[in-house]
Amino acid sequence: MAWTWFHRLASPPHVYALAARLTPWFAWPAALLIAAGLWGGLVLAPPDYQQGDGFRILYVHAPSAWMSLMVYTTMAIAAAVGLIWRMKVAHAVAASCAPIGASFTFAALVTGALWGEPMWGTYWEWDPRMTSELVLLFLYLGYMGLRAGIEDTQRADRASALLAVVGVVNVPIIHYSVTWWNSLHQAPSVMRIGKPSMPAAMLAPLLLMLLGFTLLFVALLLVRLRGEVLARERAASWIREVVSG
Amino acid sequence: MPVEQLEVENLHLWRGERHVLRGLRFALARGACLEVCGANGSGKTTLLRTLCGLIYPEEGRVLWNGEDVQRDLRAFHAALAYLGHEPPLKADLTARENLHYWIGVRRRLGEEELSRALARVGASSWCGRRVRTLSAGQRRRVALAGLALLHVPLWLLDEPTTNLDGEGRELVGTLLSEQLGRGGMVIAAVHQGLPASVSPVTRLELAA
Amino acid sequence: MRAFFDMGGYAAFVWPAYAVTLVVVVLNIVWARRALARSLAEARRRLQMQGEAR
Amino acid sequence: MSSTGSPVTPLVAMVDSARLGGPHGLAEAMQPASALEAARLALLRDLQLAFRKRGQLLQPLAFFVMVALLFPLAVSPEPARLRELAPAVLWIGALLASLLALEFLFRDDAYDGTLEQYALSGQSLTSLMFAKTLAHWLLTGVPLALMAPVVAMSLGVVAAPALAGIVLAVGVGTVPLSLIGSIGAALTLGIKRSGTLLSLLTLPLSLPALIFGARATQLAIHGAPLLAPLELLGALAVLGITLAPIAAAAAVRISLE
Repeated sequence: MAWTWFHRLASPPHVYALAARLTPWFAWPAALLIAAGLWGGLVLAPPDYQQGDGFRILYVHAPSAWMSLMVYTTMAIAAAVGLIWRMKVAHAVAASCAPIGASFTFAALVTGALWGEPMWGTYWEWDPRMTSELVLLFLYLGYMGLRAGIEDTQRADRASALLAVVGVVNVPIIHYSVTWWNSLHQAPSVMRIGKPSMPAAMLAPLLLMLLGFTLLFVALLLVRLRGEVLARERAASWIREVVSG
Repeated sequence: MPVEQLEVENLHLWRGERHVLRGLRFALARGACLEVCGANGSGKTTLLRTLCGLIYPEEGRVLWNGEDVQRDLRAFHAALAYLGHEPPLKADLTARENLHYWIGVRRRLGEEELSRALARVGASSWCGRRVRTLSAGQRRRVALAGLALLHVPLWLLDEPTTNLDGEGRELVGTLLSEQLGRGGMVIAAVHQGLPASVSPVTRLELAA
Repeated sequence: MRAFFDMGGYAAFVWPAYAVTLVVVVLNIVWARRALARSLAEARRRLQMQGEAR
Repeated sequence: MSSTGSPVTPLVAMVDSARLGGPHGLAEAMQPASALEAARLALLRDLQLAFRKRGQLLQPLAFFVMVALLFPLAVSPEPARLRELAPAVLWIGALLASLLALEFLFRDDAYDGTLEQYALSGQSLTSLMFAKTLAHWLLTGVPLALMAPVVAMSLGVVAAPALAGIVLAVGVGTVPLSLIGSIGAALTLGIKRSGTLLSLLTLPLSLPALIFGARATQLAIHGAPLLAPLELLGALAVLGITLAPIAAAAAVRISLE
């Protein structure tokens, strides 16, 4: 059967062992890439002709914002898989994602505000991006709140998974409506991230940081995933080996 | 026509850290009654809820006429009636209104038939009162009237005789015997045992 | 060196932004490891309880 | 439910045997209720219950009026400024009032076992959830829409077309609010003190309805054509009607596990 490899792959002991083995393969490259990106972004990249050295916030803001969206998408996909195929491991992935995503959404908001003050002259601007990001933070908080509210893990998994899926359907609608609303009240955004004319010396560190953060996410996910998988297994004998080892 | 039957294969279920159902298996044919016994917390209610598909078992299957009930839950639900600890009645509606809505959602129901069912459980004189003002035993009787009105082959009952007086317990016995006599099936979780008039009864003892 | 830390006059914004991100990254690493350690301890406790029950 | 499925056929046979040999001769052949019939009864049940407990029905309305009353006191009684604030007052009031009523949407049903019976009725739980949500809208959305012009008048909006526009905007806008709320209410079933969590779940998702609704209200007050935001609200309502009951039904099933 074509499904056997899939089931083997998704079996908790296999996932646990695989996650443990793979973690360093993501963690160390992530550390290297982020270090290189920092060096490139803070030292090598020339100052922006308009924003001077202030634009360097880009190198932490953009990866954080990217994380906030990517993690949410991952969470929603894992949640949908868990809901449809009743796969515990998928629920474990979704549950692992939430705190990571929420913290980076927070970072994106703070770094965005710190960038906004010198560029727009205000920490907070009701810009569609910032507003959507704030709503995203509330979606994460709602997800974690719902999980915390339900004692039974299985029910918490399924209820929060449903919420994640509902959220992912709503995110584009929310973003569209905020953009629509924003267009009524002010001129289009002053600033665009990722101008097409960005010189290579500026772009390269950004790409390094984006890739580094993505790998960091995978590494964090793998560590958390092991814990979540353990919490969902009850009488399995492989736990004895893991725990005593 | 296939013989109507309920079959349970290797059912495993955990609630929190407790392994409640451990590889349970049994089969129930038409006209058979299963009495599920066990101490409080031994998983009687959990078993009933798993059988009717509210709880998804971690392992094992429930088969109805040879088919996994999870494949077409709605068709399976149309063939069963489940009564929980508490009669599913609205305190602010009258007994009659309650049955009108509860049973009406599932099947067409004539006023006359409704009156007859209420009369059978001795509710004619008080079926116009709000359930809030009824005693626990009276509420139980209303629920029994609803059960009889559903006309479904499989009954899953959680403690059907609690709060009932001697006469009420006899009524349960009669209703159950009728259901079995018609080729229906009954699974009842009981603490004190079913009325003696119901037979044949198979006992299933759940260990705590 | 001083110019580097001064960030062309944007030091008050650039460095806090980097600091916040760094804190978030470090906290994530600490939290993830702590969550795993907690789950392991919990699994150990559960196994012990099962052992006693038998 | 189809009448040709295998579990149904023996069921008819059973009634036959009852007619022949049963001691009480249950003569009526059993006819399952259609999905529409079931949904109609679920709707009527909620409406009848609501009218039995009128106090609960009036609470959200009283809350709505209270919120509106607070604004002039907190800001200023100047009509021009109040008119400027009116869309915000109306929408935040309506949003919170609708949220307040949500807590009752499934709570009693979960408590007395009605929800369980719905889930086991053999009927589509989705259509039953839709009926319940419709009841919620009829019991909160419609009264709020009818109350909105009164509140608007207290905020200095007097032109008749503006008031009509407000009724329309609130009436249409509360549809998506009820639908989103039904998902949130179903998800938080079985959680103690779920009020705060319920608002944390539903408010972010209600944002689009709030934006379009407030805009439509604003345009109505200024006497401008409000079709564009109304259409967007309508689109939200349609999208919600198709998707939200499915999600609410799934959430109810999860809460019963």
